[in-house]
Amino acid sequence: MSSRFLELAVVALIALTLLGCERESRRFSDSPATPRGVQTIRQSELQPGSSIPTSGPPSPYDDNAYAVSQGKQLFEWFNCKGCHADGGGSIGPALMDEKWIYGSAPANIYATIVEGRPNGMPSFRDKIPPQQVWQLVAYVRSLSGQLRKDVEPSRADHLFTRKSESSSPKSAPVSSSAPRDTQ
Amino acid sequence: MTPSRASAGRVLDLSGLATYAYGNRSLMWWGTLGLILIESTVFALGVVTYLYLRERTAEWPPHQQLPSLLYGTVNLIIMILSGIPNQWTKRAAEQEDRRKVQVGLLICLIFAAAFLVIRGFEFGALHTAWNDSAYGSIVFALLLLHTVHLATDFYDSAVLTVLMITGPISGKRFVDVSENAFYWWFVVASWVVIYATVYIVPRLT
Amino acid sequence: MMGRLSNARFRWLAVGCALLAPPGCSSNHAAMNPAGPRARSIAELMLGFVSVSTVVYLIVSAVLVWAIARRRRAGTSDDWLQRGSSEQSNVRSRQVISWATALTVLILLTLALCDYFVMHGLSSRPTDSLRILVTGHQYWWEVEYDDPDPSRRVRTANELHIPVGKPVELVLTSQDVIHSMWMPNLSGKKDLIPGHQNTEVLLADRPGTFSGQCAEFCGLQHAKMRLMVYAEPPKQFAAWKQAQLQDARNPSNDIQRHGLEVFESSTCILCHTIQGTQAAATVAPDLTHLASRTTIAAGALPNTQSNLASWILAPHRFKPGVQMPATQLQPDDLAALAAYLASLK
Amino acid sequence: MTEHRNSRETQRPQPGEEGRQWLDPPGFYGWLTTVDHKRIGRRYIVTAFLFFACAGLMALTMRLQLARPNGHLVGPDFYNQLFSTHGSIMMFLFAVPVMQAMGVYLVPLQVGARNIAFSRLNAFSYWMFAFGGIMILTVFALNTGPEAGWFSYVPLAGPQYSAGKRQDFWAQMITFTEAASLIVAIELIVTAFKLRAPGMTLNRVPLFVWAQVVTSFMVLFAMPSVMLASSFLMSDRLVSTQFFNPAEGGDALLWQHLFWFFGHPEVYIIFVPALGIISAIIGTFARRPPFGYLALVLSLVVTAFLAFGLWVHHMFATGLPPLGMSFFTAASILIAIPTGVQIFCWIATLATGGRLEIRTPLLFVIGFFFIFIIGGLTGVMLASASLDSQLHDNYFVVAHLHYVLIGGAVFPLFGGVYYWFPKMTGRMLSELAGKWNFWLFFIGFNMTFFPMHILGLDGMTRRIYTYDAASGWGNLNLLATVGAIIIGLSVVVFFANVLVSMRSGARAAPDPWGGKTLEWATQSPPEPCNFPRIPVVESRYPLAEPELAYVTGLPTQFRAMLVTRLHDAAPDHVTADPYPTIWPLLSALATTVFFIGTVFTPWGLVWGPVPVAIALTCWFWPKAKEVEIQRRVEIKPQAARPAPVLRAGATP
Repeated sequence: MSSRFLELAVVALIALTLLGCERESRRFSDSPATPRGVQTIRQSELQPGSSIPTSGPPSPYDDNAYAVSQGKQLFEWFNCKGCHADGGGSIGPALMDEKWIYGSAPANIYATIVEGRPNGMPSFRDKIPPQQVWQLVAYVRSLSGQLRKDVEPSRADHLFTRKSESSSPKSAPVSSSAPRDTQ
Repeated sequence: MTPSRASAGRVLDLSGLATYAYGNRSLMWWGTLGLILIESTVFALGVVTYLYLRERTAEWPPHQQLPSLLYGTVNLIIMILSGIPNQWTKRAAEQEDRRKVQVGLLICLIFAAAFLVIRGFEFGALHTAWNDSAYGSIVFALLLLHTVHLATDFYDSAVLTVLMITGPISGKRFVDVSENAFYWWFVVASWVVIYATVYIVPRLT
Repeated sequence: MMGRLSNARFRWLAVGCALLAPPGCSSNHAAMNPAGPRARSIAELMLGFVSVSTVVYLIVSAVLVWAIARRRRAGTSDDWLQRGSSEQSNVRSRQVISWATALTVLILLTLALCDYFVMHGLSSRPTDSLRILVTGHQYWWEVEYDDPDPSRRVRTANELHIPVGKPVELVLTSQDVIHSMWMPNLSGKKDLIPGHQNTEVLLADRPGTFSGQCAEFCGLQHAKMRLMVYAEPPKQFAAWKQAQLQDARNPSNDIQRHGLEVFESSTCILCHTIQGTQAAATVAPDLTHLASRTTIAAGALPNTQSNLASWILAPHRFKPGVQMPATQLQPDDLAALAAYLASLK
Repeated sequence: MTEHRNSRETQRPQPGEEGRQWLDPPGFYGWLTTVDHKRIGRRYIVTAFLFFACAGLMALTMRLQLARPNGHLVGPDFYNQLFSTHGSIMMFLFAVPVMQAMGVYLVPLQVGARNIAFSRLNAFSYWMFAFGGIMILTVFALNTGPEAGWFSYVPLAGPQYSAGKRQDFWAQMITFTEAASLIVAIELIVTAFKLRAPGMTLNRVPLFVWAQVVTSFMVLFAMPSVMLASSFLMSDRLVSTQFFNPAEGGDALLWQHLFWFFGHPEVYIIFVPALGIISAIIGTFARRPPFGYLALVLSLVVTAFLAFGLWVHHMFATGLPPLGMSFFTAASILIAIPTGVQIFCWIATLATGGRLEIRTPLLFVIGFFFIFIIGGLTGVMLASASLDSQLHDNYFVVAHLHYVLIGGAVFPLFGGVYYWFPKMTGRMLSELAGKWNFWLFFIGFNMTFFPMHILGLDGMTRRIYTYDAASGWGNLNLLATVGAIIIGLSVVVFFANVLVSMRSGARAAPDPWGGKTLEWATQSPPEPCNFPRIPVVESRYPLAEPELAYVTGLPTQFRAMLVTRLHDAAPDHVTADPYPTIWPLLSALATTVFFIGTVFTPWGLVWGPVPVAIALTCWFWPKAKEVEIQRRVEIKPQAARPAPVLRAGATP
């Protein structure tokens, strides 16, 4: 029995180390591909007949703390705060709640940033290189706690407007049509 | 064997020496003193950090209510009163009266438990959160530091009480009770200092 | 101590410098090659300390060597306690040591006093000085020449032009982590700390190019966060400042026009500013007069058109960890962009 | 009392009646449960030297990267981890622990005690130190090593600019090492105050013990500052407290004040024990008592006090008011005086001593003189605020800190290892290898670090992973790299000398160098109980007396240790030293899980202490058999007869 337990322990240890390594890696010359099948992304879950789930590529930076923190920096530099505030939303919709209007999959978020959306979301195609867009995608997902707690960034050296991403609870994504709740 | 020149030599016969001693004759007293020096340095630096942060901002506490005096003062009274059973237990331990020591330790535990319960309310009445601002952080840090000391000493005394009631004890166990009382005086003194820092200093504009 | 440096003392300084650092002294940004009164007073004090220390070191080593040599030839090595207790040697030792200690205290006090005077001199605030706001960022310096009239404020990056002979007051703060500005030829280093505002005075008494760099570890590219200071005669400085105030030159040929289009339609627009164009983001250095600067990327590369192109294509090849992203421009767009940027005198 | 079988790993001589109580259980279980200060002290030293070797390899990699301009051996990210981990391991996991470990091994022997006070805590301290080191090396191997330098200035090390868990592990490593160091400090103070042999009054305490006691008091008052600072950093990073957030009332300089209030005493905590080693070695090799015993002790105490008054000289460039800077300049310059007095006393001792045999321990002490005095003088330059503005945070400082730390602490430490190796292992280290080790180290050291003075004046700043050719720094950096390789060779020679001599070195007599302090009265290596019959001390150098008087009549039913009074070292009472127990190791494991748990989740702070409390309770709970014996031989304080005094007229 103990050898069985030993094997389990070793496997768990290796898994932990791999997770640790990925979280800490700093890839400077990385250029992840733009999702080829952007056109195959669906914005709405509603489909006639049997619904085919959207299957864009996974976000390459979900487990990389450095990339998510870069995403947080870019969220501020590219003035996303202007409309989305610190994630709570003002002119633009809130990003830290569980409601997703155009799909919560990484590829959906990528498409939203690159294509822009009605009601004021500008299109950043060719204005932000793919690597930075994926960093922003990872950060936006961390706003609603979709990433692992040890990857999500903690507080910024700014005014403390809400709990840090790493201490905000993980919310199950819900697709909602209304841009902003009226309740 | 030891070097040859020790064969004849004069001897100092120490048979019949005591096998334990109270107060600063015992090693445990000095160990506790060392711990107290460390902890008081930690508290002193915490208070200095509080004053450093206070001196840097114009409004202190920054855009928040002052911490309410009620629970803090009640705890101060409990803490000072707890000195009585504490001293009583210390004397009982030095007289090695196991009965009185058991009773004394139980009373001290009750005081400590009461203090911890009210400490729970105290945290609520601080009108600030640990992540609100540097003020909130240092106030929570000071209170948490003291609570940790109190909780560890509460657990320590509880184990000692159980031992005095059930366990195999010899004479030198009474020394531990006496040192535990000595450390409790430090917990009382540190609370007086932290109480003044957290509750009185922000009121001295 | 302060005063203008007479010729004689300068030679003494050069000799001291030659004694101390033969190979290092040649490069132009050594701390022992001052170009301003502040760095000079520190350099002189340094030479004073070094010479005193060298003398002290030689004396103490000589006494030690004498003590060891003397004792190696002495008698047998066993009779232990008696030698130590002989009163006569103890009294002499006690005298020698008390004299040596007194001398040490005297030397240390004089050195401390010298330092106090130099410190006093350095901390005097000049009255009418040119104010420049310098803000530290991760891995570059944002420079803004202060002026009561906002429209006359010059914004540039990584390079400072200062008039010779006129004190310049730098107001230092940081947007992210702690940096430290250090131009060895002109003055000691001063930290740029977020939430704090420090001031440092620069005064060059001879024209020249003086390089400096960040001296407080600030992250991945701390090594390539350099700063160039150009001390110029006041007339030349005024001309430069006037030129910097103008908007960017309009593109003069098709290639440059295409370069401007590429600039305004690709990733540059989100971070950089070129006054007179649509680009007005202040996250990254101001490129309005990029070509007037001799280096790009905070001193990492000389400012040539080819370097510009290779830098824009893949900044991480030169400064891995820099905040500027790699771009995916086609070769002809890239060439046009580089040509346009190289025209922004 | 269960009869422990006679284990014969290292203690060859058959213990007498008193010795039998002090034997450890045999084999590996005995190794895990021992509370013998000698076994724990030895493994403390060996572990510290292993960490020294790891950090040395990191330094070598940095030197290879900097050997030529635009080197491509390592990138900026790995270089940052290299210099941060090199600094952190050398300061927190080698320098302080190895000096305290020398104290753990030698202080009980030098004061005539049978074991260190609180011996189980001593075992716990070693395990905490070892687990802290293993943790930081493991995370370094997992690309999660610290990346903001050994003093991790905020906001770079703060939550926004250091992503991931790198700085959390650094801060937690501090908690491990500070806990271990504080425990050893308390033990050394209590051992030196209360467990001295009868007759060893305060002016007969050996200088090495004085150095360790002064260091321990510095540890008591310095370490809390860095524990507070690292806890604030971790809470800022994990639960969003605002200590260092300028936007919410925090301050980046608060970290620097808290860290350097510990930082500067820390370098004296490393240096003062080395002063004790030098006094011990010079006292023996000069064939006479060190000149000016009182001057040396007072200098130690003055150094300790001054050390707490000059931390701001690390912050001269942060724009503090000039008056404050001048005060700290004066204080920083003053501290050179007590060290100067000590150097004068040592030179006087050498000059007026007996015939000098230049053997390896003395060779390393002579090396100390030549290197440390340069470091001291450059220290005076760095102490003055105006010069520091040119010399701070560049390679001049790197040269200074290595001159005072390697010159001031590592050289005497190597001398101390050669001096006490026969006592610790019963074997002599080879003199030939010792000479090679010294000369390679001396030459390599100066080749590496003297050019750095010039590089610093030349404008080469600290912690840069590369530089371009135009800077003109290439040649001196190449010279420094060659020097570093020579240092590496010297350390290899040292480790080879130790490994070979452990087994086949010449057998050592109890007193191979003719030392006069009590540790030379025991065998090499000493019996488990050090002194079967505790000696009575009648002078400052007991082994210089014609013959030693001894104590008899101590009980043998338990591990008896004599407790003496602080002021006059008169016998006071007998105390029982604990028996070997596994609980310190288990408590250390529980505490390790608790500490690493808090790195990943704040809930670790709530649930982590539960297993620790359980382990500590089992550790504390007395065994019925032992209590039964204690009750049988118990003599209550009131019932004890007053301690007799050996006939008067003993020489001081």
